[in-house]
Amino acid sequence: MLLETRDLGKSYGTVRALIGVSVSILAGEVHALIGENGAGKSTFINLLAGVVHPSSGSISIGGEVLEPGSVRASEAAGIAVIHQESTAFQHLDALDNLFVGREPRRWGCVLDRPRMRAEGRRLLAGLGETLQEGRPLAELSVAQRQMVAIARALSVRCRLLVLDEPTASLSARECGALFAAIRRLTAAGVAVLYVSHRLEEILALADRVTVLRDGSHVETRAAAGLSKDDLIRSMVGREVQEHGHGAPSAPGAVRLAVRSLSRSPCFHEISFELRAGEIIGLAGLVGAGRSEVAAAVFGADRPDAGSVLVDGRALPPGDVRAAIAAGVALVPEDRQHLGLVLPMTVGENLVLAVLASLARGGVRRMSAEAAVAAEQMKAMAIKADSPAVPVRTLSGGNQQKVAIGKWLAAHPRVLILDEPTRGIDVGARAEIYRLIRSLAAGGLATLVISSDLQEVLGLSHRILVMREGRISGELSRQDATQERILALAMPQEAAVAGVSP
Amino acid sequence: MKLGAYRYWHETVLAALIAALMIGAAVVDPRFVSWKTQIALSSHVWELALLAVPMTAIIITAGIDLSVGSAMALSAVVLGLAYQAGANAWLAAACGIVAGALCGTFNGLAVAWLRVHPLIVTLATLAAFRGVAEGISLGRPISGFPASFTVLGLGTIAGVPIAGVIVALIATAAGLALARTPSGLSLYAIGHNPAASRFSGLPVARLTVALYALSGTCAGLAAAIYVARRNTAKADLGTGLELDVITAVVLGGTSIFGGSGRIIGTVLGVLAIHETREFVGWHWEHEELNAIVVGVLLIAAVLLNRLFTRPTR
Amino acid sequence: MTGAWLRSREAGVAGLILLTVAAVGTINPRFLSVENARDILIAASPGLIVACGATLVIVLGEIDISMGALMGVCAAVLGKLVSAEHAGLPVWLATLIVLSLAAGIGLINGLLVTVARVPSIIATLGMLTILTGVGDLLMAGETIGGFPDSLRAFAIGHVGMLPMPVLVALACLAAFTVLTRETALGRRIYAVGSNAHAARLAGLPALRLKVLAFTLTGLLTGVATLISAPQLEVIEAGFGRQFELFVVTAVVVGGASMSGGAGSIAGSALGVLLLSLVRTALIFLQLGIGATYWERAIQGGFILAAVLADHVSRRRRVQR
Amino acid sequence: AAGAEQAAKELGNVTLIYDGPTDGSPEKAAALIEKWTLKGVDVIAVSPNDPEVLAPAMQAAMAKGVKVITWDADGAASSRSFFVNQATGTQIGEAMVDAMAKDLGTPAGKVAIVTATLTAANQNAWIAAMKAHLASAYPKMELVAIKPCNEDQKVAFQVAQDLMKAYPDLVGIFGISSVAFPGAAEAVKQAGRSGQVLVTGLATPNAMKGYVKDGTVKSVVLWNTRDLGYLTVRVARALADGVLIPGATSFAAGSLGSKPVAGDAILLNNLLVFTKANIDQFDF
Ligand SMILES: Nc1ncnc2c1ncn2[C@@H]1O[C@H](COP(=O)(O)OP(=O)(O)OP(=O)(O)O)[C@@H](O)[C@H]1O
Ligand SMILES: Nc1ncnc2c1ncn2[C@@H]1O[C@H](COP(=O)(O)OP(=O)(O)OP(=O)(O)O)[C@@H](O)[C@H]1O
Ligand SMILES: [Mg+2]
Ligand SMILES: [Mg+2]
Repeated sequence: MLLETRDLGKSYGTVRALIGVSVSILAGEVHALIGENGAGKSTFINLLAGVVHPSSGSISIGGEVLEPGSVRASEAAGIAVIHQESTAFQHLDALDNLFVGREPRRWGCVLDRPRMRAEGRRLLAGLGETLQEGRPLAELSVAQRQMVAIARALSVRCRLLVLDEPTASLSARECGALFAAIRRLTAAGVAVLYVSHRLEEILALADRVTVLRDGSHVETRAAAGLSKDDLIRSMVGREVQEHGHGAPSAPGAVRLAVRSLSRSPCFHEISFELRAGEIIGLAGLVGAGRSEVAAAVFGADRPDAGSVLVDGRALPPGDVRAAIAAGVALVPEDRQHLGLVLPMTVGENLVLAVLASLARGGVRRMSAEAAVAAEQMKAMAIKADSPAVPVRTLSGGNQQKVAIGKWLAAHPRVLILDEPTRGIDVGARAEIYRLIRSLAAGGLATLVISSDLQEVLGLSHRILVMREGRISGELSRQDATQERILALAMPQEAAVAGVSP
Repeated sequence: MKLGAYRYWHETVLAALIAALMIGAAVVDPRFVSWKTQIALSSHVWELALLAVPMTAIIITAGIDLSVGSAMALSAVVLGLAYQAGANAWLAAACGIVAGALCGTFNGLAVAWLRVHPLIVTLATLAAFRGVAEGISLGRPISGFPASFTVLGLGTIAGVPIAGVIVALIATAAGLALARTPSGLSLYAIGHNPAASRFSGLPVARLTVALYALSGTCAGLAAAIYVARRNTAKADLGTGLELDVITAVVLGGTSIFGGSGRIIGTVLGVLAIHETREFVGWHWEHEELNAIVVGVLLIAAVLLNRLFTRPTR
Repeated sequence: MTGAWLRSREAGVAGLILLTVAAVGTINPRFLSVENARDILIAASPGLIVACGATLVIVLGEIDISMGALMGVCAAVLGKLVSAEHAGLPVWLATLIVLSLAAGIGLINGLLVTVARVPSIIATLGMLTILTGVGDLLMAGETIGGFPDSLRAFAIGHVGMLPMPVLVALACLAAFTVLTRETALGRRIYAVGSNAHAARLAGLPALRLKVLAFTLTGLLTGVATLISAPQLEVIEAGFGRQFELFVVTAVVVGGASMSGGAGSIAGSALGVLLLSLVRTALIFLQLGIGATYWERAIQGGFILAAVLADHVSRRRRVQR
Repeated sequence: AAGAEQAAKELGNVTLIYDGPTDGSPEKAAALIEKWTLKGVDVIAVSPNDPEVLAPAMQAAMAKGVKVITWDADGAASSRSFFVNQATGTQIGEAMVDAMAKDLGTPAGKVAIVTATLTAANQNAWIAAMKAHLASAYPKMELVAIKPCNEDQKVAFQVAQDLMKAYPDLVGIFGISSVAFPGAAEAVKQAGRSGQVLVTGLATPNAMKGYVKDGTVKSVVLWNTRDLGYLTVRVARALADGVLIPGATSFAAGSLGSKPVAGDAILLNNLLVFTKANIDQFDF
């Protein structure tokens, strides 16, 4: 046994994020940690990493008790962590990012650049990457950045490697390299603690699985022989209605027409039509350019060429307000930075997109705003004490519901949802699916961008697939299968190795 | 005990500090707190108060305008030159206000469209506007405005200075606009998260330009009031005023990081600085002490506020 | 590597400097004299020295605007300590006291920002106001004169060809360039400024680094006072006024970002040089008496142009 | 100040209060006048740093029954009852030009002015007089530059340095404020051009003694500030007592003897030129 937590607990004021968790992790195993949003996974990891101080309990590693709440002590004890949020230093280059905080030095203070360089090359080569020195990390792709973060974690001679949703922004190729690296580490006796909402990955990688629910430890058992349904039941504590296909309503008139839209270098010659009552799924690998297309349709980015028509009328390019006025709504992928104003209240966020139309004579009507907010909170089943609490205090799933509800309040004619369920747990996910279907049934034209093939397959009437900035194919719901979507999405020459499932 | 729910701690603390000061002053020298004295001394604060109102809104959007003092000087000089060129004094004042508005619009365009950090834009225009003022006036004062105009700076309505009435009207309007209009709420949203505001369809660029233009317009108005009171338009007026204005706004509880702040706080902040300064000047006859007291007040107010409001994170 | 450097902010500012020098030199060749270069460098040296510290502070995502007033207080204290008609202390002791005072004020700034969590612009604005008052009180409308020769020699003396202030400035620049580029400490400062949260997760001592940066800025302000105040025989009230504005503008023109993480000692130094050039250049252009009244406007326009040009070109490079 | 205190001591029934803006801001000076009007003093003696800006406040003070006089520099005639006149702006400007001409021997060549700020009212009045006097009396002296030092001695120093390099044939620099003058003198001295580039201007003798002795500066123009302070306090007392009334032709000024009154100006008329020969006799 490598690491053992005894009765580990953490409270934030009255919120009990983690309650008396006792888990042991064995050397050389991949130990998966799963649970709904807010179950306490990241909290558990932050305690291991020494980022937060436990309220109760203790951690021992290799038989010795770990000093609580000290990042340095955890590091010294051989715990390396890749955190959920990006921890990159955008202004520094890859080399500095790999070593900052534990730089190899000469004479006590001066950086030992040659050693850093050699070591950095070796680390990245192990992940199939090359070292890009001198370029600030901001200039690298998201995936490259994530690989640097992983390499940083691997640079420590660690006994336990902790990964909190590491694959969220990785494409199949990088996932493959990561899984290979994980297997090499476990073969060498290193333990890996792995957090992910992608249950397929868990089943493919993990030796044992620990389930958390509402901060409590539910169970830990061997992964062999478990099914996805077993995991879900254990996480949620009840059966979850798996999404059956809703009957496709008869599609109406063309609502949104996109004609030869291009914005180099992100996407080229994108054309499609979206009808009233229709749900189109837009699939593709991360970085295929789907979010960019959505942003251009919404007017947040100015395309180089092409046009966007709503109800037959062309939208002025690069004008969000005109797009909104025409009835287009976008729930962006990055809800924390683009979708919500986190410090403002739930109520304020819900009316933000309709502020002007609720006002009379240029003066806000508070009662009308309150009514809209209350209506959306009810319709979306948003769990919050009151509309007056800051959105920041809500759990991820409920934040996402606010981001969607804010646009439903505007009664859009075209709704674009970019990764509507990323980082959302199974229960909340089912609710969001139900909602999207009922809105479509009501005549809303919906475009759903998702990297989750199950989601795309389950929701869409039609599926468009993007590859490297172009639409590589269209599949009807009858023809669509995971394999066919993937075949269209994968770069022609790329290896399929390591893709899950 | 749920102290967190009460939203006006900062204002309460400031009001208490001001009350304590006034009581102390009354004990030391009752003449200071008399209505007559206070009205007479109030003439020193109108420009500061006037500029602090738009500055509050700008800081709420996480911006800043360091050029207000210089814009005021330029407006005053334009006013003076227009008057010298034969314009009626009120028309000249209008010219000055337009000049201020143009200054502000320039700042706003650079901030909103070129997306240069406002601190940098206005740091540059801080020098540029005053430079233009010096250039077009050749450093000379312009005076000799008619009594019908100086009433704007010196006159009273029912014992209340006209300038004060103007400032009160503008502050009230701004306070209501921030609390009760869509644009007002939009400013807070922009201050917290400009990108999400844009994605919500708020007119971010337009509001930003309008806000800086408003700041310039108020600088023009402040210039008119100043010129009317001192009967002189000159390129060096308002030197260093920007720091006073910012001090008053942050003392009033507006967060320098954007997203929070209220006009009522700013009004109290202005009042606190004004009364402190005047009383220190009144009682100790040491100009230098003023600066020290105001600096301590500024830091102390932030520290006091820390005691009452727990940061939620 | 060279290609990347040519596109950098430093290259842009250096280009502007060369352009200005070439243009003014063409119109008035006397501008290109060694003597003139020396004088410009001497005049720029306090700015160069303090910009080293200010760059660290701004890279950390904070700001310090108390330097000018601190300079005034340091000059007044120095004058009172060494001049025969006041304390008449030995120079080494006075120097030590002034430097400790300056570093101490910087330390207080740092503690206010970190421990008391007062936003740095407010903390240092408050400090600026307080120190201005203290400086005026110390001077009380008088002048302080009578610096001993050793102090004067430090400020106006030479080592070989190099004037002392320039030598000190170069030493500071070299030390801080090495500090920021080649030491773990320097890289950590950039890391904290780049992403405070990630820095916490990486276990970097953000608060200590900030206290250090503010303290160093204070200390450097003391050094700058020591090399510049005794250049003159007497110190007047108002010494150092608006110096903070000059330094912050120069650092920003040199490419440091107000949101932290970006900026370099070389860029800041070039920014100081660029801004220092303008006044001298205007004199050498011999534009006549009328143009004098437009000097401030030209200076402001120059800063504006430098900053706007860079932002526009940068936006063209990086989309969105 | 010493002179004023002496007068106050002699009279015995005068309370002297000094007040002034630390940064020389006219707006603050006006505010101070308003404050003292409110506090109710008998006489306010103003040295207006900007006559135009201060005029309304001074007039308001007179309207409230406070006696207002100017000293050191004059204000608008309507804003004060008497001016303790050590010298008018024109006299001062001309005196500086004359001093420079005398020091040069042959009054010819390029000269420059280092002033306080471009907006400083007193300095601008002197500059106007200097320009006129140069043009009429010394046509061979060419004024090539007027540069502000923003009341910063370092800047005055650097500006003077630059002027000497930009105009190698410069023969003289006027430093027309107590900050600009020593700064310019120091620049000439450090450039090793003492005697080649002459510096003159306004400053107290104590600040300039070093430069006068080493020959960088041959003449320093100023009035006797000690006597001026003395006379001002005497005038203030007399005005408060109603002894001094408009129309008087002379004024008994204690140890200074009798001083002539011309219209509303009490003339001290002692513009001084300090040179190596006499500067040691003065200590202020
Ligand atoms: N700093 C904090 N202050 C207050 N509450 C917190 C804080 N951090 C976490 N929480 C609360 O603790 C609980 C557990 O959060 P945690 O981040 O560990 O969940 P998670 O399992 O990682 O969820 P996800 O799948 O969304 O990443 C949640 O209720 C959350 O709101
Ligand atoms: N922050 C970024 N910095 C640099 N390049 C980026 C960044 N975000 C996206 N890109 C690049 O832009 C292109 C399109 O990315 P986009 O995010 O639109 O892809 P996507 O298909 O929407 O993927 P996702 O699943 O992440 O939404 C890709 O080449 C990607 O590498
Ligand atoms: Mg988590
Ligand atoms: Mg995307």
